[in-house]
Amino acid sequence: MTNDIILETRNLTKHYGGVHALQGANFTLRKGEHVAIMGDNGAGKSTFVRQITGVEQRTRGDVIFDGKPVFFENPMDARNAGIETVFQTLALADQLDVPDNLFLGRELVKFKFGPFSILDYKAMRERTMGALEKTGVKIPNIRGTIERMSGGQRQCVAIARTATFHSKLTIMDEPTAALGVQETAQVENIIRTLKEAGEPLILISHNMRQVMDLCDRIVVFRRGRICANLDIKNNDITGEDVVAYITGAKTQPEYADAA
Amino acid sequence: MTNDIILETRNLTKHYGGVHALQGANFTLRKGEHVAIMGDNGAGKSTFVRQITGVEQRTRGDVIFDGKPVFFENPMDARNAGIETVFQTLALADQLDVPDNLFLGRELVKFKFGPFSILDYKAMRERTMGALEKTGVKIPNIRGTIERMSGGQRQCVAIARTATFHSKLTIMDEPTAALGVQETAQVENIIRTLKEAGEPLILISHNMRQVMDLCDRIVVFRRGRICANLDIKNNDITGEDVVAYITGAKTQPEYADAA
Amino acid sequence: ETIGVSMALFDDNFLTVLRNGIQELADGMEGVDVQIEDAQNDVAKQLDQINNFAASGVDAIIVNPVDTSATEAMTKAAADAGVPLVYVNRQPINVDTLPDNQAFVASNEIESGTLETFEVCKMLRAMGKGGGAKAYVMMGELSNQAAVQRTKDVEDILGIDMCNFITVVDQQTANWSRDEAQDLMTNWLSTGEEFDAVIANNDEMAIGAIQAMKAQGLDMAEIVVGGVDATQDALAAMQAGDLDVTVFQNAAGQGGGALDAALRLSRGEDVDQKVYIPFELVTPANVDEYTSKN
Amino acid sequence: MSETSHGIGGLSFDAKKRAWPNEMNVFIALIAIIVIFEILGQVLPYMKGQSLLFDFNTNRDGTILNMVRLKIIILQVSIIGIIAIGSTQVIISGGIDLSPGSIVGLTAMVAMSFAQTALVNGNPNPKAIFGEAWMDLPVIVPIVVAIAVGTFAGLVNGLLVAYTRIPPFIATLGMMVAARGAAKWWSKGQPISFPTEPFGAIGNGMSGWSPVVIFIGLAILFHFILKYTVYGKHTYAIGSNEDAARMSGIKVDRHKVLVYTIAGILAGLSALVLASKNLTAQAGMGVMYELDAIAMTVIGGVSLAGGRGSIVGTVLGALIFGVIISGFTYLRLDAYYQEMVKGIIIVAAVVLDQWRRQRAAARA
Amino acid sequence: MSETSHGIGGLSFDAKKRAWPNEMNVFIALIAIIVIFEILGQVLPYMKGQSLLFDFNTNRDGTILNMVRLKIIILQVSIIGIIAIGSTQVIISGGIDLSPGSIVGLTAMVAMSFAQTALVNGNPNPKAIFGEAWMDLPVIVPIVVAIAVGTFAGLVNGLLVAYTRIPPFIATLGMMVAARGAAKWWSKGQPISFPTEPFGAIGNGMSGWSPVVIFIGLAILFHFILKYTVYGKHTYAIGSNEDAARMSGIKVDRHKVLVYTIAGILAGLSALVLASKNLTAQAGMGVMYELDAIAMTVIGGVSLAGGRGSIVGTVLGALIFGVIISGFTYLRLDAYYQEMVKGIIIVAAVVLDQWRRQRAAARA
Ligand SMILES: Nc1ncnc2c1ncn2[C@@H]1O[C@H](COP(=O)(O)OP(=O)(O)OP(=O)(O)O)[C@@H](O)[C@H]1O
Ligand SMILES: Nc1ncnc2c1ncn2[C@@H]1O[C@H](COP(=O)(O)OP(=O)(O)OP(=O)(O)O)[C@@H](O)[C@H]1O
Ligand SMILES: [Mg+2]
Ligand SMILES: [Mg+2]
Repeated sequence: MTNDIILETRNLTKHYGGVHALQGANFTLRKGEHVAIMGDNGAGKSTFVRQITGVEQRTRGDVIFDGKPVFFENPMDARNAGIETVFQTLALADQLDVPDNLFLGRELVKFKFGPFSILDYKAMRERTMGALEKTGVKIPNIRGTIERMSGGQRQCVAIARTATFHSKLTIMDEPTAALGVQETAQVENIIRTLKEAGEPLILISHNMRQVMDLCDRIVVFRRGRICANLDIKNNDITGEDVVAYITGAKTQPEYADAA
Repeated sequence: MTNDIILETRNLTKHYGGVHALQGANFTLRKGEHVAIMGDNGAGKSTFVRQITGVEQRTRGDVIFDGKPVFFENPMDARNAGIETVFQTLALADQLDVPDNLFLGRELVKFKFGPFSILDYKAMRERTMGALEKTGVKIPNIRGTIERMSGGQRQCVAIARTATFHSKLTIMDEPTAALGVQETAQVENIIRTLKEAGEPLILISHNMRQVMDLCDRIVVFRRGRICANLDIKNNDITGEDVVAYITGAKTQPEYADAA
Repeated sequence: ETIGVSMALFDDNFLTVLRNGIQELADGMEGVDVQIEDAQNDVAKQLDQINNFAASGVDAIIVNPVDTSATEAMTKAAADAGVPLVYVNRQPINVDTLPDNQAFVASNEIESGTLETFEVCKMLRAMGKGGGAKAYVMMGELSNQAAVQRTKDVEDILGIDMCNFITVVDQQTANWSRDEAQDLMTNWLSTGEEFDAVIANNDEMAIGAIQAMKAQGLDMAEIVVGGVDATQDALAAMQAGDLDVTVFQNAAGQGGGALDAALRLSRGEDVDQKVYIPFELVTPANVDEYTSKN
Repeated sequence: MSETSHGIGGLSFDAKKRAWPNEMNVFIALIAIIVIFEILGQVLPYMKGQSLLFDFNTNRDGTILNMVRLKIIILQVSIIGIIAIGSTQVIISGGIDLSPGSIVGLTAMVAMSFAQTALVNGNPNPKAIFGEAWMDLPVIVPIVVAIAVGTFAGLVNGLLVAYTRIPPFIATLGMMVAARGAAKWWSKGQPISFPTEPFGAIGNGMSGWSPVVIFIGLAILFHFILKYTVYGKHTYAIGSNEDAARMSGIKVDRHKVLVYTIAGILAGLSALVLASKNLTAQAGMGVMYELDAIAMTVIGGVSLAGGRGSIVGTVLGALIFGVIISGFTYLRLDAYYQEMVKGIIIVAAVVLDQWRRQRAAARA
Repeated sequence: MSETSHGIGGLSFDAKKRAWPNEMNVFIALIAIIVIFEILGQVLPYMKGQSLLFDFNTNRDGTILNMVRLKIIILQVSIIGIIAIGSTQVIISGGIDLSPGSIVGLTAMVAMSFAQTALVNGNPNPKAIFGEAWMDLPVIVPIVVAIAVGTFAGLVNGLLVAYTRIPPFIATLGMMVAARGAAKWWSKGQPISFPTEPFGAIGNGMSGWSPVVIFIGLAILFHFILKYTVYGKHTYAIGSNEDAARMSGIKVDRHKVLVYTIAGILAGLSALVLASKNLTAQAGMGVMYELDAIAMTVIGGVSLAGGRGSIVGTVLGALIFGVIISGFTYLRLDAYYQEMVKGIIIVAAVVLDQWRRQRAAARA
């Protein structure tokens, strides 16, 4: 049964100077499970993701990934360990074009020679077309630089990057925030495909409908603490209930100290 | 009746090299009217806003604001003329704190002496608290720099900045994209207050419910052109109809060339 | 006793010999310490160094002035601190009003360019070019006093009757540098203009010009090249028949003289306030006397 | 504290945990360097227990401090320090200025030409640039000239940066080369000397403390301007995010012109003090001063990316330089090693600052 | 074109309207400057109809081109050009390198010490640094030494920038000061001369073309590396958005070390060519080379903000410098005006580029 858990955090805490952004987060994710994180702005959701993926170093607490305690020095370590992330800030290189961004850090090469390996531009371009189609976004010229893309186009490039590579865990921080109606539907399809493939996912979103549709469970953050863990697939939980937890009108008994 | 129109664009067009981002947009906004702009990612909505507010110079076409043709050299000209804008990119100074950002470019001073006027920090701080309360956002330390704020906190600062100052026209480009459930509700309240005060508004949003709730009219962009102008308050138009216009399943006859 | 020394520049061939002269002499004496600093050609830095020496309580200061017009403030600084001061190598502008505990051991900069140019003029005449000859002039760094002075010497000599058969085709700066001189010379060569002499403000530039001319296949016996400093490289070039004129200055002698004066002033003894050390002309005829001097 | 926490249900915020000001790091570095020198003075045998700042055989003056050394420590960085004040605001605005060293050279030459005295020891001035009528002018003339030259050069920098949108590095590099050329051209490379007495007082007055007084006075003035005026706020805003500043309605271009012009004026003032203190002006004056000024600024915690830093930091950075230079002479460090060690200390000071900041950020 | 347009219902995109490459602007600037010089040659009375690039009285060699001038135009920028190749990749990666000029000085001194010949005109070498046993070594020794010194200095720069996170401006400024100090210390300020003949051939071989061949060869190599290898792609990515590059899994720190090390190696190679071409090494060699190299780079269209630029642009920027220097001599421009005009041309070239780009962006 412990074998079943892909990610666990114990007492994960992050302080920025005097700001206690994340306090004592205990969180578990089973293999194949899709969990949503919800909460007010500034509740500590992105901070939680940054601690897991090694963007920052935690103040204290443990992260156990795939059965082993991990200390990722940087996001690359996390990615090598099998965690793919769409960050809220997207992490795109503005002056590069779409295929360059999609394959940043894992370029396809024609000829291997350490850092001086020769790039296979054609193959990367072709695979990019395929990856973008999945998100449904329209980009007039994929050889244009990212700085010329609209907000939604950028977000789709970031999502396509994550969805192109297999991973043990996918984390998406507000992936559809800037997306249009159609593109949102496509990204939700991508998430469903992950579910069918049994790949676990952490989805941060403010969109109640989306979360209710896509996820098995909702974890609610409030004031830097987890205040609820709601099994929406099995129990009878409504949007109003979730909002009550978010606003602080309700707190689950096991998280009483978050009140 | 012409007196009634606060903003009009005629044949407004913007090309970026070979990319035709906006083509022949004819748009009118009456005093007191709240109009939503919807459309796919990359449809040209933000481009439209950038041409009106002088962030960029249009390729061709006219902008008539408050009865006079205008050519804003830069966003400051537009603001001086009475257009307040929340840009999609937010336009915040990362290393400054919240009050500094709120009053950027129109600081309160204790003693006037050209550029060397002396700042009134206390007054700015007090008015900041008031402005933030309206958006419902929680910021642990308003003297912290913007770079330390979460995505939603930043967005609320940008909205507070716009809402604090009276204007002849307010433009908001996806203001609630990164906002939580509560904060979204608050910002929607701000918009309703504007409506009651008779201040006109252009709202870009991908959120169908929000648009249906708040606006009088929806203008749909597709592939850089306007393809529909839907009077939702007076006619019977559903979300499905709007989606059909967005996706291209339908086009209004008067915009046939956008098909 | 501790003597503070402020040198105008460390990475200068001639001043290095002078500096080593001071150092070696001090090393040979019992109980004499010298502390040598590099003013990096900055007059303000040099003044600060004098003040720093004063703060550290040295017994006397030797200054190789970056610029001789800046010596008034230095004289004043040392006098205010009551520390004896000796100028070396370059004659200070306030030479006639130095206080009693200050002195100088120097050469007169006007001589070097004059000796060089006059010798070039004589050689050209001897080659039978008295009817008309053309020369290029290579200047040192334009903000440097020696460069300005030596260039003026060239103009003065070419103005006298005996030498006014020489016309200057062009004069440009190569900033004391062999590399820039090479490039400058090649640029001159690319104009196709005929010429008979190259007069350079120092040996490094003269050697750069020679290298460029040789690369272009010119016969060095036909062209008179002059420099100043008598560096080892220059003497070797002269022995090889490429360089025709240079000017020697007794660096080690100046250094030794300055240290001696400084020590005596610090003990309150009497010294000659003005010691002139003349420049000496070096030509292929007497070059062998100089190969072991610098 | 109600003013620092807002809204219902926000994160808990511990207001007592105030951020440690960045200037504190620089101050600690300064103290550390002084302490190292003092220890070396006691430990190294040939130093015979000398001290950098103290004077135990109080034969020279009444105080226990070595006043001569204290004075030279700050005096020798005052002139570059004045430039560094200008560089601080340029760098905070997100720019860089490579030209002040050359502007100093040019301004010194031009201003000194209007400060010459007619008679030197009873003889006519041997370095005269203009005719008699232009000699022995009131001291205000060279001062005005210096400010005018500095203003002009800074204005050109500012106009280039603001309106052609070329990188400041290039605009000011062009000015660096051109102004140095102009300095050499002005009197064909000849130094200009023998100023009038009132002119000499600018850099030598108050028993030699006047450069220090001018530097500190300007530092206090600009500290106030940067922290408490609209000018200062806009300078930080532009350095923080130029696009945002523009979209917020700041007249970015006009502001930049002002920033570079002020830097030019400060370079002009610095030239005035320099020429007066040395009683001469030379075309080669000020070479590399810009790099020292930038180094002082960065050691003082100003970020080259713009938007961060303060005058207090820069003054502390300048003091670190002063202590190093005097410390080397006091230790009788061989000149060959001085440059190597100076390079290492510049880097070490910034590394220390960086390290302290990272630790501060990481600390709970 | 299907590969450049994607998805249903995208914007209309006119693929024929290709972006005009930035290098084109630089090329136009180069041609414009040449044309101006040619016109001045015809127009100015004292020039007597001379030409910059052509030679109408074909008495010197068979061609109509002035081969000597063509050679010197590129020869005189080859040595700084080699440095500029290194600076190009450093700047594209978002950094800056102020140290190559000093690294050149240090490397030249050290390498030359291992390239000395025992006999000069039959006498023992008067500038000997080491004993006899260290003279007349095979030419590979100084070459390896130069590469080693350059590698070491570059590596230190890279480690400082990557692992202490101090700004590259400061790390390399420290190296600039320290390496210059080391160069002076190496032989106590004495120049080192009289190399062996094979060593002299490095910078003088191929009838003097060898520096040009080395420069162009390295330029082609690095053009290829920057455009077609992972190294190049990561360099652009880091310069474009360092955080993004880090989050995307690029080993940013390791990569930066490599970038600065390569810049150091190129500075070492440049020193080798310089010392060989001049048959001497001096501690003052290479002063200010870094600024000229950066100026060439920026004139060539490389953005100091990082992420943009190319080797082709830098080579064109270097040629602009070469044409200016030769053009001044050809026009016999008074030395006192040369620097002023050079400063103006540097700025004008970049302004032109900027202006063309803005027009290109504004054009429909
Ligand atoms: N500077 C530019 N250069 C080239 N193309 C550009 C530039 N700016 C925008 N575009 C292109 O113009 C199109 C319209 O962009 P715009 O930002 O207006 O979209 P949008 O409707 O606001 O989309 P979103 O909902 O994603 O914000 C996009 O295809 C984008 O790639
Ligand atoms: N570097 C930092 N320094 C100080 N405070 C920080 C820093 N980063 C984040 N914070 C604070 O930590 C809190 C949590 O931020 P976080 O980004 O995790 O919020 P979030 O839950 O992701 O919000 P959103 O929904 O708006 O993205 C916020 O109050 C923010 O101001
Ligand atoms: Mg977040
Ligand atoms: Mg948009």
